[in-house]
Amino acid sequence: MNGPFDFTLALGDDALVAAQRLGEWATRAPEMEEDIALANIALDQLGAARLLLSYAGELEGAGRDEDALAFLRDDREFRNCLLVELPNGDFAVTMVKLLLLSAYQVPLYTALAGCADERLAAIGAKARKESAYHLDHSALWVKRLGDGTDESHRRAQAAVDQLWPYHHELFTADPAAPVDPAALRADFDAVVSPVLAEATLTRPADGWKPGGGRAGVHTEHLSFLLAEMQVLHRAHPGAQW
Amino acid sequence: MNGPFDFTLALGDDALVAAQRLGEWATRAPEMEEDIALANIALDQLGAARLLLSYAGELEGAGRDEDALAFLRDDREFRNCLLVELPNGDFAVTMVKLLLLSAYQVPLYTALAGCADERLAAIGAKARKESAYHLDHSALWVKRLGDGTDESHRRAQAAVDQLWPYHHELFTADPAAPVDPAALRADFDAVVSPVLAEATLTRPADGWKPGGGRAGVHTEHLSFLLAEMQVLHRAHPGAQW
Amino acid sequence: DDPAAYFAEVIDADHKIEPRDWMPDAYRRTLVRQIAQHAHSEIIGMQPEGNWISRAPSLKRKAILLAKVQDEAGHGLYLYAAAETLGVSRDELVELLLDGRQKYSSIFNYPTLTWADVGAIGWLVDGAAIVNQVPLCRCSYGPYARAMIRVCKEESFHQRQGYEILHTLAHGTPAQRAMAQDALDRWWYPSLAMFGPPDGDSTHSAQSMAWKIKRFSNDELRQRFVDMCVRQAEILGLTIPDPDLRWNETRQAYDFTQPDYDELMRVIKGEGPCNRQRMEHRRRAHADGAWVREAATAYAVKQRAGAQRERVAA
Amino acid sequence: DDPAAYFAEVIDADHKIEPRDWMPDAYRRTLVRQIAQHAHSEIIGMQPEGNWISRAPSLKRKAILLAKVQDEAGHGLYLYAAAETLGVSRDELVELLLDGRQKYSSIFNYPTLTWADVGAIGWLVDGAAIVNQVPLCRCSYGPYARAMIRVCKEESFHQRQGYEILHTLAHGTPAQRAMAQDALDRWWYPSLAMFGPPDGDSTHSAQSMAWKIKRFSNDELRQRFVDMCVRQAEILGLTIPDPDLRWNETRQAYDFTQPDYDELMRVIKGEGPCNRQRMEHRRRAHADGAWVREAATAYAVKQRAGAQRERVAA
Repeated sequence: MNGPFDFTLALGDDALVAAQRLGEWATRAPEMEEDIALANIALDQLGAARLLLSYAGELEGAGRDEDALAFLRDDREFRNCLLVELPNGDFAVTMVKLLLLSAYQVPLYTALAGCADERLAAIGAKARKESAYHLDHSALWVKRLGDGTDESHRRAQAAVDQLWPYHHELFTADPAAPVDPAALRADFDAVVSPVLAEATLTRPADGWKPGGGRAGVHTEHLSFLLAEMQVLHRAHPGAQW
Repeated sequence: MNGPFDFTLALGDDALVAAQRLGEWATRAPEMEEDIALANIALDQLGAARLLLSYAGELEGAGRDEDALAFLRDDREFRNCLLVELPNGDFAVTMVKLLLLSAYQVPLYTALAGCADERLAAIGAKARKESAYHLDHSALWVKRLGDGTDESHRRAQAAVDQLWPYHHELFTADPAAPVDPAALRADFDAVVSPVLAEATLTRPADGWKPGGGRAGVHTEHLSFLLAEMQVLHRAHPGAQW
Repeated sequence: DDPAAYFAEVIDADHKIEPRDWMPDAYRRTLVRQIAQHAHSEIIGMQPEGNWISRAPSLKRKAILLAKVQDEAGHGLYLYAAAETLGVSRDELVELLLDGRQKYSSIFNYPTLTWADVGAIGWLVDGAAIVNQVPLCRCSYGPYARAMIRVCKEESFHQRQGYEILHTLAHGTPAQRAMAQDALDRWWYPSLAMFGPPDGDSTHSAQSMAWKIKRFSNDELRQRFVDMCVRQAEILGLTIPDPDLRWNETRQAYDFTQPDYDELMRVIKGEGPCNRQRMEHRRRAHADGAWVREAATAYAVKQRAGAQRERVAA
Repeated sequence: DDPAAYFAEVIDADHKIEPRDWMPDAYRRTLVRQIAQHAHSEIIGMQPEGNWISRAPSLKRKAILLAKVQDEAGHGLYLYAAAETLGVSRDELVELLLDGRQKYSSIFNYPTLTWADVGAIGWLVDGAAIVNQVPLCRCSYGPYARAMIRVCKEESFHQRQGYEILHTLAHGTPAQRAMAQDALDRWWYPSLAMFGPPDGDSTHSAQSMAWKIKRFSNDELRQRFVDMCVRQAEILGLTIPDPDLRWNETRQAYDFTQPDYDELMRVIKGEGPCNRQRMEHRRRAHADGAWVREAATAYAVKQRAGAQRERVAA
């Protein structure tokens, strides 16, 4: 990443794609209360995405608003991390994904709240409280699933094994950015390790470290997500909604 | 349906949407030979779709070619029957769907081969041979699944129960059309009933008769199928491929 | 001290029956059926609109739609809670829905084919629901009346949002305008049918009116809805698909074409375009979530046992 | 009558070893490994291109792509049949693939991100495969050589189709042109890596050359491929992403930057972008199809039993 535009765009894309995936759960959650909770979290991510993308558009100065950035870029132009674009899988995959994401977003937004850029600081101050709730919610579920039944333990461990490699990308050093992601690693570990331990889940060894999302080299999943998300907006160029 | 344009378009849409669904099986079939067979059938349906849509475009006389008709209409403008747009489900659903479709397409294309419109007659003559193969292939699989294991019988019967209501739409009377679908009903029954009997499957009672596809009132599934199918073509207006 | 007399008195005085009060079995059964059906409708009703969350055409509309579908889940929860005050559990009611022994509103058995359908559902379907539900805020059963007050407030918010979607489309590009008109064409009669069969054919109405569960007849409510919509459609610049719709000076109301009640009966019976899809979706979500609910229960048991051990050790 | 002498003589005379001929165990093992890996590559290789069947931008391109992916399944089948002549069954080989004990070509562990990738795979990946495989048409083992003749014929057809996709894009709109260049940028070095490690690090090569399974070294084939591509890239008007690419008058060949062999080793080890995805996809398809294969077997047994009863009764 290079400047504040790229940084802000990447964070906005993380939040937008996360919101899109969480929105897929609507009407499908394991209990009604969880339908409400997942919608809440999706709304928080979407809210953060709107603020970040709007600000990214201003930083760019090319006249692109939040919708132009959300609906009129293809996957090679999206800068989100790979973690958020992976398919939802079962509820364990979704909750482990949210745990990893929010354990990154909490220290990120907290650091942002104290940064020199006032707009980013305001966004960070708002979003960190929401992320703290996402972290609590996902941590509780990961414990329930990990230390629940044999079936739920098996699924939760499979989810951790599947997703663990994708967290590395989140902490790729970027010293020039308003917040250097590499500096957030310790906070992440301090949160995630005890949750996994309490959940009786094994933290996988660090091996494969997939990345590329910040450079627009994504998994094959993202272009399908965008095809669906953008279909209506793109079908009516220039229309107001 | 009104004239030869609507008739030809509807048949072309049936074949196109069927090809799109069959193409989703590529790399996912239960055995390698079946990967090849399903691709063959998808290619046949796609070939028929191209001939029919090209001819529909000529009948319309508005300068729309096969790609304009395939990629630049939305679901409310598609005229395919609901049967072909339903999700693939498991292999039993796919094979029962293909049985119902081809037991309709064989007599349809056969009748078309003898119709007064030379272009439609030529398309019918080519397509009926291909459909006869689709019918053989799906009938054999329906027998294997119906009279195979308990599990396969259960799945095959569930597929028949799910799909049976959708065959009624295929035979909606249209006396003004080059071939009146209502006239094909007896041939369909003469083929399907013995296959189901040999497969030890129960033909469901006729009750619910969903329809609307010929009038562009589809299921909620079609617009998702089209979003994916059309995404690239629509993203580059006017481009050549 | 005659509880039946007390019940009659409360009804008569337009006061509220509360959960601990005596009530006739038939009153209780009627309420359970009606509240449960209403709760089920909120839950199933999430599907047609949920179908467009992933494709909403702007981020603002996506947020509004997500929040709306979330509100419906919330309404489902209050209503199940209101039904629970009558001595049934939510789990039992959910089973009755999944088994097909209890119904939900037939309107949700129609598909949402375009984005304009999201607007039409907000305007017409929520609009019809409000016309139905505003009198329920004065229903004789306290917990239901109170739930309805909260639901109606949010519903009228949703209705405005739906109307606003249609207004934007109706004043947008020709394609958007056509989309809006098409949605009105498809949703108009099913919305009229939401008020139920004509009064002559309505089976439960008289008793419900006597018990002050219901306050107006199906036909009265339908008329109120039509009169409201005609003015709103004019502002939208959309045409209600009824060539016989016209102002009747004598009645001071609009004459209109009745919906196809045979179609309504078929849809109630299970033969609407989406009945099977809606039920399968709900059943699959419920079945797919079973292992999660079991895990949550097992974890809670372990946690309680742990807390118990700690208390004993202390 | 010394079978080893006869084997050596056949190899020496550039004749073919046939399935019933004696052959050294190591020769057999080498062939089984190589043919199986090749067959697995065809089957796994269906995935990256299959990813674009549903989204092909014209019906003609959709048909061509479907047919290509189908051909790859066909190649897989001939190659498994060729391996079976060496005394292993297809089912065993498929198990070895699914268990991760046998490999497939690492190139298929890269994602297809745009439509241009379908073109790049045809041009570069099939192109590299052909450069590798044309000499295999003269391989000392008859069934493999014959399978290769058929495969190569179809591959060169696929290569032309891929080239044609890129040609159309490179001469299309600016966005299409950028898409084509981006695909070349991403696929160039992984394609060079398809020829394997440099000759000095190649473990099996010398013996395979002696047995006339292999006819040219990895580096010779890589050079041939680069020389071919440079001319073709010029016609396409695309830039090979190698600033050090230049004609070497002395060698009468292009100098070029070697691919990152550490990356190749990581991808072989399982750490490419799509290794897990490709294997999971294959395992899931295999597992999801189990009930179908069981049904086909059960049906065949019943049919045979029925035929038997008829014969006995006759």
